[in-house]
Amino acid sequence: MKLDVTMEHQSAGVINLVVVGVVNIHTSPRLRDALKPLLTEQNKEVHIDLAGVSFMDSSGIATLVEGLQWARQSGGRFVLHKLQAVVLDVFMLAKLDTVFEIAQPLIEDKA
Amino acid sequence: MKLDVTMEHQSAGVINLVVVGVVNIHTSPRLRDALKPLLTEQNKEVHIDLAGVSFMDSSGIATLVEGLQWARQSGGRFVLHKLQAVVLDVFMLAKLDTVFEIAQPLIEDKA
Amino acid sequence: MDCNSDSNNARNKQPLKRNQVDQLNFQLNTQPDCVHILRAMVEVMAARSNLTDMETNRVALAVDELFANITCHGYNNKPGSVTFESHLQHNEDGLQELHFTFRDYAPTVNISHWNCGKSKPCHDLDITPGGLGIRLIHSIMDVVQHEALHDGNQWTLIYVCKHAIKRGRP
Amino acid sequence: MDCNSDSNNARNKQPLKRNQVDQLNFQLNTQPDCVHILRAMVEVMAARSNLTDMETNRVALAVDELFANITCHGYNNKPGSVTFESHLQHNEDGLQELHFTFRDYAPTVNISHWNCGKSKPCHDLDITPGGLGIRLIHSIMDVVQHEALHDGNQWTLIYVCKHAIKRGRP
Ligand SMILES: Nc1ncnc2c1ncn2[C@@H]1O[C@H](COP(=O)(O)OP(=O)(O)O)[C@@H](O)[C@H]1O
Ligand SMILES: Nc1ncnc2c1ncn2[C@@H]1O[C@H](COP(=O)(O)OP(=O)(O)O)[C@@H](O)[C@H]1O
Repeated sequence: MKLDVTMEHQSAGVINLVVVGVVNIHTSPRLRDALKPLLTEQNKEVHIDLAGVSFMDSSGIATLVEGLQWARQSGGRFVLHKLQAVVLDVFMLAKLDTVFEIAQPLIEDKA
Repeated sequence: MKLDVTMEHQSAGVINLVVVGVVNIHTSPRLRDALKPLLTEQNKEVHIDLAGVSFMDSSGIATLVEGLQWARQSGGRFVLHKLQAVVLDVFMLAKLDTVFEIAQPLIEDKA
Repeated sequence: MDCNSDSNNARNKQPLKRNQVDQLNFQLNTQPDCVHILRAMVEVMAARSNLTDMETNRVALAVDELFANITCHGYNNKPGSVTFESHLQHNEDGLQELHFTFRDYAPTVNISHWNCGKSKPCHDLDITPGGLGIRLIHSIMDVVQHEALHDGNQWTLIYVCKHAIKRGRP
Repeated sequence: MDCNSDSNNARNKQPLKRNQVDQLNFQLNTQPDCVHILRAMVEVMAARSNLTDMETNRVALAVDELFANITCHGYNNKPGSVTFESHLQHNEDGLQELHFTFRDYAPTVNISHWNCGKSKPCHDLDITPGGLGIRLIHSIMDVVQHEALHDGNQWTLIYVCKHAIKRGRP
């Protein structure tokens, strides 16, 4: 039933958001509340660490799509990291695995 | 829904049983099946690592009581290790926390 | 899911009465794997009542033990019908109570001889498992009720949410 | 619990019919936290059907999405009544099917215009979330049925257990 979202400043303009738990209609508002304030002019890269996420439904994906749209508008990067197999599967079913930037190891190619 | 039980031979006559998951009427038969064959003349110590157990009900405790009875009859040791707070709480509610040998760090005082 | 948008088919033809909102109702059978669903139900009700993790685990344990007894002793490990209901009751004095009711169709039980022994100590030699389930249920729940029906049993467990007491009961 | 002992109150006055044994029935309301209970139910039914972890997750996703739609679009995020039923059907040809049925009392829906687009590709510019839930449900389930009732809707999802096919269907 739990979703924990922790923000880590990586360096100037680079943010890591570590998400742990299940993302569904019950919990996704918490992810949205944590993500929204990060989608600003100041930030250049937002990295989402999904290693601890065991389930995600379309309400979670919709939340992440907002990050993608921010990246396109601002010229920033929005990267998903370390998806569990069942979560990656949902992105593939949604045909969004090629739309998102998905990097399985965490922030190795920082700009 | 899952319970994984893994046996590790520590040294001659000393066995570690690593239990991960929830122990209830659905899963405790699996724990019993793994534990029973270890309660023999040959073994001197059986250590149960419960660090990965997030829930235990009386069917699980009843299974562990069999180990305790074996220890008393055979003069061996039957030790529970690294109980999570909620599981230790159940042993306390059952007033069995002083009846079992409970060692929170794993096998440090091997005979 | 864009749950923020207004839907024009939003009129709810069968609105729930206020007291139905916090109520869950579940028709299950006494197969051991159903304890997982019961646990999820208890977790949801416990979260709605703001119970701590420790309290949630205890309440889940008591519900688990009662279900196990019905499965094992009531239906002798054969699949049987059980209805499970749970609701959160807000009392006038500000206290919250979590109610859990099981209804079974097993032979009626006479519980008068049960040793519910809240105070029964567990001596060194008294480590047989029998009776532990009932003792755990009684040590956790504030009320444990049994009613013999003509075609089965009704079991009610009530947990008084302690944090509400701490926050100051009038 | 000593579940091995014979109990003398073992006669079950209301034995279940064979087809009731694998059936779960759940009266819930459309509060978002109920998805946790639905997931537990799907996990139990999936384990009974020997689904893999990946299949279990997909089936749980489809059930989650349908419940979210009823909550969000059917009842407009207000608490409403939903009955959820699940059973495992053993067909004569040796195939197993997992059936999930939701019954709601929300305004009846006309789904004829829905783009269920199994084949609809998600282009670069087409990343709005709307319609994703329905697409996911259709991409996972073998049968998606909707029936408009006079006082609500009935939704049926059927998942054909693929491993049974692999093991050789006559
Ligand atoms: N639902 C029930 N129907 C019939 N008898 C029951 C039921 N629950 C408990 N009992 C009786 O109470 C006894 C004690 O139960 P419990 O404390 O759970 O221990 P155990 O199940 O290990 O025997 C049981 O052995 C049984 O005789
Ligand atoms: N249970 C329902 N009742 C009424 N309308 C629904 C229902 N489910 C889906 N819809 C309609 O279908 C559309 C697509 O649903 P979906 O694919 O889940 O995407 P989203 O919920 O993000 O809009 C919804 O926007 C809604 O108009």
